[in-house]
Amino acid sequence: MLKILMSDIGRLFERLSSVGTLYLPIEGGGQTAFAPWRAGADVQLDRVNTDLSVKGLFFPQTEDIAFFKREGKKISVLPSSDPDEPFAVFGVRACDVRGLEVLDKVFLDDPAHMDTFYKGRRENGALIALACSSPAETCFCGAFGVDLAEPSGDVAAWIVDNTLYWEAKTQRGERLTEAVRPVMAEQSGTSAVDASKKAARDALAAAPLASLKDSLSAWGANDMLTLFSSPLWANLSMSCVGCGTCTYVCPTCQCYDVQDFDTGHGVTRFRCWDSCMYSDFTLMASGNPRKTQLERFRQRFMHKLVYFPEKYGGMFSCTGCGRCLSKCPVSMNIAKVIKAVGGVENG
Amino acid sequence: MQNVRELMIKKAGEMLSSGEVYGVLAWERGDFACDQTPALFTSPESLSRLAYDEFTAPMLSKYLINEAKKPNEGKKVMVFLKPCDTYNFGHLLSEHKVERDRVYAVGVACSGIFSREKTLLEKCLACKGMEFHHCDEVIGGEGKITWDKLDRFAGVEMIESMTPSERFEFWRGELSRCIRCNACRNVCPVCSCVKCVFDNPGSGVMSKSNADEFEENMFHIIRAFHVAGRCTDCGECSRVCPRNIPLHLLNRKFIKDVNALFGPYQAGASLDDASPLTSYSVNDPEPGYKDKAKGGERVA
Amino acid sequence: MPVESAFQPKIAAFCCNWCSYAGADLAGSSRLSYPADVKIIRVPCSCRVNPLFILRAFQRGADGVIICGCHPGDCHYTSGNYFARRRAALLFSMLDYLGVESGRTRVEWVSAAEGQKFAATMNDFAKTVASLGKCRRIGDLRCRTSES
Amino acid sequence: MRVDNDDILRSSGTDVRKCMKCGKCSGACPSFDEMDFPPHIFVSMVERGDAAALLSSKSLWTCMSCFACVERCPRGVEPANVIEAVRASAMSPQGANRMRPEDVPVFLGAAGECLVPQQLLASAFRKYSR
Amino acid sequence: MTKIGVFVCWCGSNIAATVDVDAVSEAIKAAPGVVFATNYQYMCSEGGQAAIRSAVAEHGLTGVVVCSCSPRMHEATFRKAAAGAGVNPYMVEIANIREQCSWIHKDKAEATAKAIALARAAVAKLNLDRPLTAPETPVTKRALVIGGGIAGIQTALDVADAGYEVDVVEKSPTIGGKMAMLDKTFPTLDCAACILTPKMVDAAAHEKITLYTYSEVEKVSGFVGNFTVDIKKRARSVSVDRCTGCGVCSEKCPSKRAKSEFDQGLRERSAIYIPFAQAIPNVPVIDRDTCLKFQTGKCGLCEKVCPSHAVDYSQEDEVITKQYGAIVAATGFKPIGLERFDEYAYSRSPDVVTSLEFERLCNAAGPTKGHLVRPSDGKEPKTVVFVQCVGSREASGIGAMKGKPYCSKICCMYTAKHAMLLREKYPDSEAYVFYIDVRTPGKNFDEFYRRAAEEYGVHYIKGMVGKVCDEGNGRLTVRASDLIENRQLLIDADMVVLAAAVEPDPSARALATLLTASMDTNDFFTEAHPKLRPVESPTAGVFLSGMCQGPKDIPDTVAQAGAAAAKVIGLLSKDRLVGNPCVASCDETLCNGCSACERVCPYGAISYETKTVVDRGAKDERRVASVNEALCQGCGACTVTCPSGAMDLRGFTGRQIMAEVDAICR
Repeated sequence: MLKILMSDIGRLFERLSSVGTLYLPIEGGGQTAFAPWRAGADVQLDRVNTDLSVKGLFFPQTEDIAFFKREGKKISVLPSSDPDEPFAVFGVRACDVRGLEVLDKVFLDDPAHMDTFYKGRRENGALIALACSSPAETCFCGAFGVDLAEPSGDVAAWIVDNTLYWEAKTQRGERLTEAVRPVMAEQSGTSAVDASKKAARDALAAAPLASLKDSLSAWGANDMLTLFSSPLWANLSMSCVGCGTCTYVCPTCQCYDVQDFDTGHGVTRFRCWDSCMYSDFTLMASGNPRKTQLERFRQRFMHKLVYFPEKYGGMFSCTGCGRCLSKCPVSMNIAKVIKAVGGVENG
Repeated sequence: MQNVRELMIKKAGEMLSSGEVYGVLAWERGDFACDQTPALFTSPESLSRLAYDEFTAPMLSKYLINEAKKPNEGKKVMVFLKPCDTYNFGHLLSEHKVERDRVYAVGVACSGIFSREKTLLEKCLACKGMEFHHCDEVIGGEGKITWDKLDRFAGVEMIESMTPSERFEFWRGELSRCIRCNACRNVCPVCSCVKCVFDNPGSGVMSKSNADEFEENMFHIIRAFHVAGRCTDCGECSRVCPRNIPLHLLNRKFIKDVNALFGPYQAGASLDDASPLTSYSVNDPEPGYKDKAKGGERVA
Repeated sequence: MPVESAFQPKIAAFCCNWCSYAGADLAGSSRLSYPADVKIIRVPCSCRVNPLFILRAFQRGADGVIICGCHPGDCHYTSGNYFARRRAALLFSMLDYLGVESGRTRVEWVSAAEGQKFAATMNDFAKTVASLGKCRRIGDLRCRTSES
Repeated sequence: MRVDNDDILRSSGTDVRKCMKCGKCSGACPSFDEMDFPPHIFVSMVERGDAAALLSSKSLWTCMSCFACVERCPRGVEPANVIEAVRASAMSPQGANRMRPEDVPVFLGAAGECLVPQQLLASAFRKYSR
Repeated sequence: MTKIGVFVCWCGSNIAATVDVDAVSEAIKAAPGVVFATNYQYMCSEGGQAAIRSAVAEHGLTGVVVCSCSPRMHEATFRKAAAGAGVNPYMVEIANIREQCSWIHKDKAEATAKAIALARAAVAKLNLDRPLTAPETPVTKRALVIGGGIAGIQTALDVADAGYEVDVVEKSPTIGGKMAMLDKTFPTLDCAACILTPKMVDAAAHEKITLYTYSEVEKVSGFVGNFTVDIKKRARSVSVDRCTGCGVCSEKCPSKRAKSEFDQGLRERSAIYIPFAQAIPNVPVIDRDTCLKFQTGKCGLCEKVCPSHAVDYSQEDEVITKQYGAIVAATGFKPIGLERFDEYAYSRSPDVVTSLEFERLCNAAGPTKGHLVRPSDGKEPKTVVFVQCVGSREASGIGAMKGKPYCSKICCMYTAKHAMLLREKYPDSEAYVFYIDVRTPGKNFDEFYRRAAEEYGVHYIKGMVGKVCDEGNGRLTVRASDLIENRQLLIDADMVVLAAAVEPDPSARALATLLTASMDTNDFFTEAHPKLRPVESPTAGVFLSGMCQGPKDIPDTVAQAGAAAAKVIGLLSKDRLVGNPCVASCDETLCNGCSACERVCPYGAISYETKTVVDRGAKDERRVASVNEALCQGCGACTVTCPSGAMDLRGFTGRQIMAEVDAICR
């Protein structure tokens, strides 16, 4: 384990950014999101959670796939190349790391249908995860078995009493460690961070949403069709305005749409995030298969809590990051859904 | 406010018990202080979960579009409206989105709304006033503005006083955060098109994402223009933006211009006023009036 | 590097069919020249000009957009240009507010008899837009061709 | 005495260019016979920027501010307000645009009689002593 | 997908000298949809049109772009040529490469590049064009004239003389309107009744004209060529068929305290009455508000004395529904009320009268049998003051809402007439006319005014009356200014005559709503074009006659009535109306039913209905707009005001214009 005083942390960032672009939670416009580090940037390492998840660095909101060029009446296709620029992300929380693990399932699990754009970024992006010391009131990662104090990633880091502790977890982590070793000091033993870990876990256990785990188990007791046809969906979805906020701040939502844009000198084919909450999601000639907001609303939660675990060995595609809880315009969110369908009345 | 909540529950209970309304649109309490959710209460027993306090933020008028249309044997739906939401209600009535006689509208006193961070919302700082419009009755009376009011147009004027380049940089910085989640649009009582041009592949301008910086500009300019003269300045767009974009500064620019160019106008206050962009005066000022007045803006 | 004075701005001119388009015809038959980069789009009335069209023009690389219609009071459809005037006043003010130089947008009333005015307006507008240079604040990067 | 015509136009709050020279003000004016410049000419002179000549006019002090002309004017020109604005210019050097009680004796004769119409004083207090 | 042929015209050397036409036709071949391109010396010539025909046959073209002169010049020519070749005429686009290109540019490379860009824009637009068919609707060959004054009568007579049926609806019991109340007419001083009553008789006797007096229009639906109108015939309580007009009923009627409307309240009339001797129909009507039978149930005298048993108390209002091809509004005017003009003492003194009251006092059939006397004491007036512009030409101000901002146009002339009549009747009298301006633009008008001053010795004084005081002893004191001599006058007068401003009849506002015809801020009907279409309303099939459109005198009214008739005849002479297919249409799946389009439509072409809309299987019942294609003129105002883009304009769709924008900005 290595350590560095927080007052010297700029030196660590400098080292890291020499390896590739370094992304960090940076404050801008009253918000914190992952952005390239520059000397003097307002880095926010104690904020839980960043307003946007780390998802966008690996699965950008829009991404060009191909360009169609027209010359006279001939059309040629120029595919976009896979990303191969190395980069590192510092300060990723345990929930967001889990989010990437969920995305890995979707984009990389099936070798026949590998998403090469995502793959390129995953292979070139190093994750330096940062353990949480004090969870927010909206945090409930524990419900999904995420340990906020022991994040996975290439490197795990803890901040305790103005000191950052650093521990490599993977080979890529080891390589990064070598790169930063000159500016860091050795730390023997883990006692310094152990107390902090326990405090964090205790805090999460005392957080308002700690009981969600129990509600969630009530879900498991029901079969899929019972959950699907629960009369509760009508009331739960009633308030949903059908925006994509929850989807776009979610670290695991992976749906995208493929669209063409005529630039006047050719056509760019790109993909962009889509949201199952949208009325034009999966729009076909026959319309949207889920015609009402109730169906669309239900889809999102059934997918995260039932269909996904069903397909991927019990892994939920919610990580308890809490972003949708604080961002939803009408405060309708997955926690309320888990409780209601799990048989717990709010309040 | 506790008292107001009790009065609301009492009234709602009476209306439900008597069968005069089939449901009551109100707020349901959540897990924290400020995560109350709009909900339809259909039984007097359920009303114990009704919440109303200084964190009750969402507006209910837009839900009337759907709720007031449901058959329910022709019964009305009851709705609680904050003062600023009554303008939205008026707007929806004037555009025939809601049938007045299917709604029992109850104004509820407001004392300002606080954010999750326990600060008074910008829209409340710049409160338009506490009077109610188009309501069948009012609970709790007209509230009082107990805080130092912010000039509604101070922000707009601040931007207007910048140079074009500064203005561009300002908006570039703000709008580049946009993730096109459409929260601003979908929460807006005026943006209640059955299908938005930006969702409609046939419109020729459909766009789902901020694929290019132009897209955010386009989306926000057109959205602001489409609600120009109709926007009641309820401030919901800015409140719900997950990226903290001060969208009200776009809407208020149009409101300020409308007031200055075509005469004072408050959308939703009256049911029969033609809105500024569906009416005209032969003496309207010519576009670009500002440049003539200021002299130096147009670079030529 | 291109010489700055050689910059020819792209200008989209929306002209109503009854007055301004006829005014442009008169400018043509009077052989009054104006820059070739002013290109006219015929619309039935200035009130047909949707803000979407104006933004579209800027997206696709226009450097300036001008709307021409009948003089107030002379609209073939009686009231169209009054609506157009209100819409343009608001939209152009908004574009200015967003930092798009106000010299890039204009409304001018040109009657069928004002060929001279049409040409003069286009020359003046083109000059103004040229002095502002290439429109970089509102265009769509994907639509740029020759630039890197 | 210098006088700024624009100031008069501003402080009168009226638009003298609206006058269509109908003469209804002069037809209604009870002080007409006491005036060297009757209301319509008074307005006309202000309109053409010749207010300076009015400063020494009799009309300035014979207008009783009865507002008959204001009431009757079909164009909203409000001649009495124009006259009052010129009066204000005439008086401003004496009290820095303000009328104070100590200024009143200036308008009183030896026997305490009012040298100007009483309505004028009342009117001036109302308008300038705020 | 449209198969497009592009034809580049040389226009002799007009285009070809500046534009490399070969380069244009070659370059445009690469544009999407273009299967054929060529150039030709004169496309508008027979040879050019033949080239289009043969290319259509050879290449199976479904669309044609002609790069030539302005579409204002030859669009119709090429549409016709395309139609002749079997291509839908609305699948033709013109690229204007002459007026907009070759004639204004000198540099050939520059002009050629621009011509190609313009051609590309035309191709881009044509790719999105859809074949259109001009709509046709049949025409109901009957006209409705609303208002039975001189304007309505003249229009009805002219239309009827052309052989078309005309119905006239008049709200009062008789036709004749304001002109029937006048004594003499300027500038000829012939008697109004002598020239009007023959026309009234003609109208009543005309086999093509049906008069509905004491009736009102209640409902209007439909559109140009096919209006359906509900006319409410109010109960007269007297059978028009049986009544002989003997007048016994009026004589015997015990209730005689109602003010005569016709005589401006200067006389009292009975509850059952004929407004005036020459009324048409010459049938009395029972004013139920003052009739004892209707108010108390006791009386019934008229029924008893009527020799022909025409009185029928049980009559009820009746609604008649008829079809019309055209509607003429001729609702006329009324003088404004003078209650608020306190300064003229109109409400206080009976001897202060309006000009219309003065007409009745002069008229031989009037309340004084033509003996001009003061209403208060019946004495002959010696000094009369006439005040012009009472309530006319008023702008905002303290008295803001008292009057009208416009010039009433007729007052100068009738005041001159009144002053002359006075001086003629009483040569020893004095007539004073106070004026702001004397406006006499009209044939023989100024001469008439000068005669009043020069021959009749009327005192014209430039100035205005500031106040009229009723001195109580039968004297009126008039305080006024004389601006020429810069003095104030005090006149002891016996009578004061006020030339009250005119305003549109109050019934016009409701009628405008029924007709969806627009009005200006003064409630005058607006014209379709203030200069070029002055007798048409912007609403197709609705025409304007007389004062309802703006102040005017009798000659102007009659002229306009004839003009409106000519427009009506022109419309009714057609068997079918061929419309413009480039009109707005509403995509119901997008429509929000917000009414914004309806508010901006100048033609009332948009209406709403609640219906079930099915969009890809999703059903929704809601209010949606629909466009009446016969009324829509294709301006496109609605398309921009519609936020959801439900409204689009055929031939100029949003996507088409954006395609053009894309093409020229490339």
